[in-house]
Amino acid sequence: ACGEGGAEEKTDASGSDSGSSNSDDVINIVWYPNESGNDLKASRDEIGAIIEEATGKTVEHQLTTDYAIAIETLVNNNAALAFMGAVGYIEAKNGNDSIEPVVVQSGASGTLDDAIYYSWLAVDVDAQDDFKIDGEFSLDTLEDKRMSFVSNSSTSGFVVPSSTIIDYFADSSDYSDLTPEDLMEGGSLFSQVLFGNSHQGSAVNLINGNADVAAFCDGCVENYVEVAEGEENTAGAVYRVIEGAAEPFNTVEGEEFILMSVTPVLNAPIAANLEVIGEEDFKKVQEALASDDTANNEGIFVPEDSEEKGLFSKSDQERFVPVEDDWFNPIRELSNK
Amino acid sequence: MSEKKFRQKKWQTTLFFTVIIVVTFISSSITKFNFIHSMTTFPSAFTWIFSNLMITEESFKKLPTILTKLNETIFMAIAASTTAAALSLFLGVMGSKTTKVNNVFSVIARVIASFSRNIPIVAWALILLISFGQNSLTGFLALFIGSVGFLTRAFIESIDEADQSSVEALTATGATYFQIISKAVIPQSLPQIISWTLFMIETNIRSATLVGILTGTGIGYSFDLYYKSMDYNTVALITFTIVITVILIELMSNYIRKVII
Amino acid sequence: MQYDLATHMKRTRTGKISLKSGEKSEKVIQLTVLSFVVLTIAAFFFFDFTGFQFKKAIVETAHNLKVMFFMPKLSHFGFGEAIFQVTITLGLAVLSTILGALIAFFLALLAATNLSKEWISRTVRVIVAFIRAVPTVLWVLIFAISAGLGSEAAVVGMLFHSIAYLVKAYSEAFEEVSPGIIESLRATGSSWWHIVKHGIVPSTSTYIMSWTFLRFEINFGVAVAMGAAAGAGGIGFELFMASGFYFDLREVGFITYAILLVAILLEMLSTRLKNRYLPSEK
Amino acid sequence: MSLLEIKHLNKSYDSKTNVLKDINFEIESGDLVSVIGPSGAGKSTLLRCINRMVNFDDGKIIFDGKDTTHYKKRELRKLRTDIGMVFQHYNLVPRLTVIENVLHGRLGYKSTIQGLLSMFTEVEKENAFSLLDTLGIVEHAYKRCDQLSGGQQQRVGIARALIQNPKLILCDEPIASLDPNASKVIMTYLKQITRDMNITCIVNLHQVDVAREYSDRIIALNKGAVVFDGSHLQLTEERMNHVYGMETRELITV
Amino acid sequence: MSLLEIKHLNKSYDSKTNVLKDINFEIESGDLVSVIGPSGAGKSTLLRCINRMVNFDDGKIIFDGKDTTHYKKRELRKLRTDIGMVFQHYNLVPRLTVIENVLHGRLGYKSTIQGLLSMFTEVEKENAFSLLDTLGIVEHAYKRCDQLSGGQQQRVGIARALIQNPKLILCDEPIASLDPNASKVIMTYLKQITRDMNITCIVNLHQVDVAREYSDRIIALNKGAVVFDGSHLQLTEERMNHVYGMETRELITV
Ligand SMILES: Nc1ncnc2c1ncn2[C@@H]1O[C@H](COP(=O)(O)OP(=O)(O)OP(=O)(O)O)[C@@H](O)[C@H]1O
Ligand SMILES: Nc1ncnc2c1ncn2[C@@H]1O[C@H](COP(=O)(O)OP(=O)(O)OP(=O)(O)O)[C@@H](O)[C@H]1O
Ligand SMILES: [Mg+2]
Ligand SMILES: [Mg+2]
Repeated sequence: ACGEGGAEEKTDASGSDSGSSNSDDVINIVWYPNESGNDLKASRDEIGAIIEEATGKTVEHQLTTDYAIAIETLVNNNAALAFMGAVGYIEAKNGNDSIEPVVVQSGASGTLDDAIYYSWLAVDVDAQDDFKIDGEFSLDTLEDKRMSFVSNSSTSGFVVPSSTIIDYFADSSDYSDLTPEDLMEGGSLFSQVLFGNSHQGSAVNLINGNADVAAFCDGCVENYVEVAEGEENTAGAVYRVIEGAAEPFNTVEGEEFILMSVTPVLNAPIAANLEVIGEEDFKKVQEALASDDTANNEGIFVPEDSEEKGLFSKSDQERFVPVEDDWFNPIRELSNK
Repeated sequence: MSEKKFRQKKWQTTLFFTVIIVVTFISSSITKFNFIHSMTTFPSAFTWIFSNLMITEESFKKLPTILTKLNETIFMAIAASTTAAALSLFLGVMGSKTTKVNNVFSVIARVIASFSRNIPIVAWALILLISFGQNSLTGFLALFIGSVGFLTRAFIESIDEADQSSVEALTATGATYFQIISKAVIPQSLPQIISWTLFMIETNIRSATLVGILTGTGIGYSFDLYYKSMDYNTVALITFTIVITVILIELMSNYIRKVII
Repeated sequence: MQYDLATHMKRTRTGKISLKSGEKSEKVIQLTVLSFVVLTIAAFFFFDFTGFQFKKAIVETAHNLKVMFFMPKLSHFGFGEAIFQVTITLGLAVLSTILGALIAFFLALLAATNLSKEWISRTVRVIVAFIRAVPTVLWVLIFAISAGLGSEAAVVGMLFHSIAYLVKAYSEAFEEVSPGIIESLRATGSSWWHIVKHGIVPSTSTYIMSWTFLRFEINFGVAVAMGAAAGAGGIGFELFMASGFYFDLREVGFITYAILLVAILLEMLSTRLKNRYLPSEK
Repeated sequence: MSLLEIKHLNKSYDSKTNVLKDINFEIESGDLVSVIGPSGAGKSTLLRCINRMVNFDDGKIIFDGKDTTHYKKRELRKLRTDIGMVFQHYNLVPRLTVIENVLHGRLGYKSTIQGLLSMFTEVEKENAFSLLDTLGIVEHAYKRCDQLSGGQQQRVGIARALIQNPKLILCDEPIASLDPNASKVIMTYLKQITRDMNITCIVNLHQVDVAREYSDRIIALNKGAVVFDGSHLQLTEERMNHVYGMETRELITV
Repeated sequence: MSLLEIKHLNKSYDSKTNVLKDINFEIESGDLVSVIGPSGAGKSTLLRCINRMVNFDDGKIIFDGKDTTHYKKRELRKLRTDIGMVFQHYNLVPRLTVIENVLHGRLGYKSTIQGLLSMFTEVEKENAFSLLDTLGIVEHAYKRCDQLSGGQQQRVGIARALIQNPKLILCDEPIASLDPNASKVIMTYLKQITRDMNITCIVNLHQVDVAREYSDRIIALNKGAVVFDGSHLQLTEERMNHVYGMETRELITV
């Protein structure tokens, strides 16, 4: 008799009654910490509503405080859907073969061709000269610096930048056998390594001066910063925190940072565990998410000039596009190295 | 006690258990806790443990780094406990109703203790992380503050329990306040004080994992790191080292406790 | 006369008259205190101070504390929601304490040397010591991963330590029951369960209650952290978000006050209950 | 027929020393027998062998015509309900009321479930009250035991033993913690029981004077062996010295 | 000249009842004076007024020719070093050794720092040992106090008072927790001190017989007032009844 009344209550922050995750009329969606904030609640609920409508089942949101838990929840059949990074998806797929991608967010063109975002390595504008050799940004300068990543399961916040760095140093004699583990802890290449636990957190580490270099992605901070100088998503571009930026940037309005390295990354998928959701519902969800209605839902794809905050922003033709597992092979190769 | 009171006691017992049961039901409905489901989680949890949490040879290679971190944690726990004990001893003497100098100090000491004890260590860790950044000192401070709260309460009780008669006797010889504290009160409470400090070290090593996760220091940081990279074999190794350490320290402090009391 | 006396005096190496008994317990105390001091000093040398700037840290801490404690404010959720989240945390603590107490009671009967067989008692103790040594976080994470996010993972994970802690406390209380009471009941022909019900429980109910209350207070603190980690929510999740994601010190301040308030109320309640219903026997 | 017969009883706790050595005696129904002897002589051990609270190594104990030597669990519980025991430190459950403590004496007659649910019959309760009345402490029936004086607590202990309807009561130094007045009340009461209810009493005592005054028979132990067995008239000064040894007597007067 | 002079002493803990009412007496150097009286008569309070462990409301206490009534802090400490005190429950620090406890008597002569660092001179230590020797417990000097018998502990208490070099020793029921033998030793020793060292002793006692035997003078209190003051010869049966009241005496014999 304990634990009744879970189904009709949908309080975001309280997670959900996973007791019913195995029962047939509930679909659990796991969200990464990045998307677990109260400010994105409306957006999450919109997606939930679409899925509820498509499948006729109740959707429950599960909010997490770390990446690993989110991934494992999907792997261990304790959730049907998860919005996760590309690397997270690949790890999940390794752990459980019945996990498949449902959709990814397209690029501005509305197709998969530009379904990418960018992983940045950013440094303080005033300290940029410390990272330049002969006037050019060089990764050689990273030695003994204080580094901030997002989390070691983050695609653009760890896996991509760390493999970029390892590739770069592979030719150097001192650091030729650098491993991703070495980059997780201070002492080998970096003097200290911090984890911000979110892209915002990593960025704040840099702006606060707790780190010299920080890795984070463009999309995750686009609500808070604007280009001050140079061309978007290119090395040397300077970004400034906008006036009236929401937390956590509210204390650092007007501060600037400069990009020293920019790497494109595949967009994050919504993934499903087929064992849990079933073939039939999988199709329904995929269809519903990829529909024009969803693409035009301003709660999910928030117009760029809107005040509202949402999971995705819309500048042109952005929408959800169905994908196959193969599409992630480039990232898979990166993390296999 | 009349028969009426006797019945009243029985009635109170019944009421007590009813309250417990009602509270349990309310709690499970608020937290959406399903008792049956929680029982069924055990098999899957233990299957998971046995299929994932295995120490492999490869994870063994990481032992040196792990031990360094463990070392940091142990020192952090000890330093936090002893420095906290020193401060708490002072606060305890101030706060105890038998040795207090005056009510103002006594209230201040108790308020400090209450504040540091009742704000959970998690909260302290997160608060300190914001200001101090990610280093040993943050972890140390988080443990320190929690320890001060707990130890002050424990010390106040130990000092209250100390036999007051010798305090009276020393006053009668013309001894000063500090002489009385150091000659009559401390010697009596010292075994208790040491015993609580040892207990605090044990507790702090346990909480160091959590505090480490939150503040990115010591063994908790390694734990978090490997856990997040889903390298469960190394997680198992780390856990194993923690378990060994905690048990060793527990054995050691049990021994000391037995000898000194 | 004086010569006689000297035979009773101990002298230190410097020839002064010693005052200490030189008992083992005293030596152990001295040694323990000494090692505390040495290890603490050593600890500060071992610490990794990377990224720590003393002045900046102090100034910032002072500022942050000021913002937190003097300007608390909720910005991401309302007051009602805050209360609801606190009750969730309380609920988790209640469940893990009550279930833990129930299970621990029976295990403690097995662990108490005066009620149980030597080998059973030892086995239970070893298992309990092991469980206590594994960090709570790991238990919670294991259950969250394998059994899914939610209150079950949080409660079951917290249950392990609650049980281990209470088994230790209860069994020690049971062992303190005077052997005479057990013997006298045995002499009337009582069975083992009779002895437990009529001898052990009435003699130890005070201790059982106060240890359980104490654990409840502890569990509230643990539930703040574990509720969030296990995806069961609670005020800890809001705290995590406020400090880790929004860096909203004012909200952190508010949440801290909320937690502090509840914790102090709990402490007052437990002291009250103890004084009212369980007058100490001293 | 004798109620209790002890034959060649031997007992050692560790294999080194024999605490009881070849004890032999019989006790008739309705006697009050005192057991005296120096500290460590084995008096308590002897009593505990009789109701089998400790096991003995060798010999036989025949109680009420039945050899109890090989009794196990259930039979042992039955045996113990027939033998009441009264302790030096009363051994009451301090937080419970007098009447609850007295009723503990009935637990031996209950199944586990009945005992757990405290299912005592009205008759049992009435008996308990009338026993308390006879012992003069009925007005304290609902008091907690830790609120009573030593003498009162000992009477509760006796009531607990009596409500078992025992054939034999074993008392291990029942008056050692009591003041002279209370001691007198207790001993008089024990004497009365043996006389009026035909219950046999074996009482361990340190006070030889008391033993002389109240008992029908005195058994003296020294180092585990019976060194005297007879009426108080036969216990001469010389035999006393034999029981306690010269040194011991001196020690006592210091 | 008298060592101690008490004039019109009045004391109340709460404003309602006077615990001491207009007490007047003088005590000569080297006397052993017993204070008797029923429980609650104010004996302990009287003693504690003399060394100012409690403050009194009204009256004067003149010690060694100086009026101590308005003494504060430093003077008070000085006063207390001149007055030793011996307690019913010995009031030793249980975990410390005998010798440490004895040396506590010297703390009144030390600055805070000296005391904290346990800076006792060799002479002080030797004195402590020879005191213990006189009291017959020097072989226990390095034992922890909680390992001693009551009589031995009380002697430690006396040693602590004596090492203060006091002019006056106050004893609050020094033998109440002791067996007759130990009591005898303690009382004899107190008598000896007054005689040999010319130290004055004021002893609170419940045992009238002991008071009669040892003291030079007996003062009896009842309800805070002096009801008898004279030698033991003057303390007739009738006056005793006046001191304790009929009812009280009866109560004692129960
Ligand atoms: N449980 C035990 N384990 C080992 N030895 C025991 C135990 N109980 C008693 N003994 C030993 O057995 C001997 C007899 O003890 P017992 O208690 O029967 O003596 P007693 O005559 O009752 O003495 P007392 O007058 O002091 O009560 C003693 O040497 C004692 O040390
Ligand atoms: N600290 C105190 N506060 C209030 N009242 C007190 C205090 N100490 C003693 N009294 C009261 O003062 C009265 C005298 O107490 P005091 O201890 O001096 O009596 P006494 O003659 O020493 O008795 P006893 O023989 O029992 O030791 C008693 O009524 C007692 O209740
Ligand atoms: Mg005995
Ligand atoms: Mg008194």
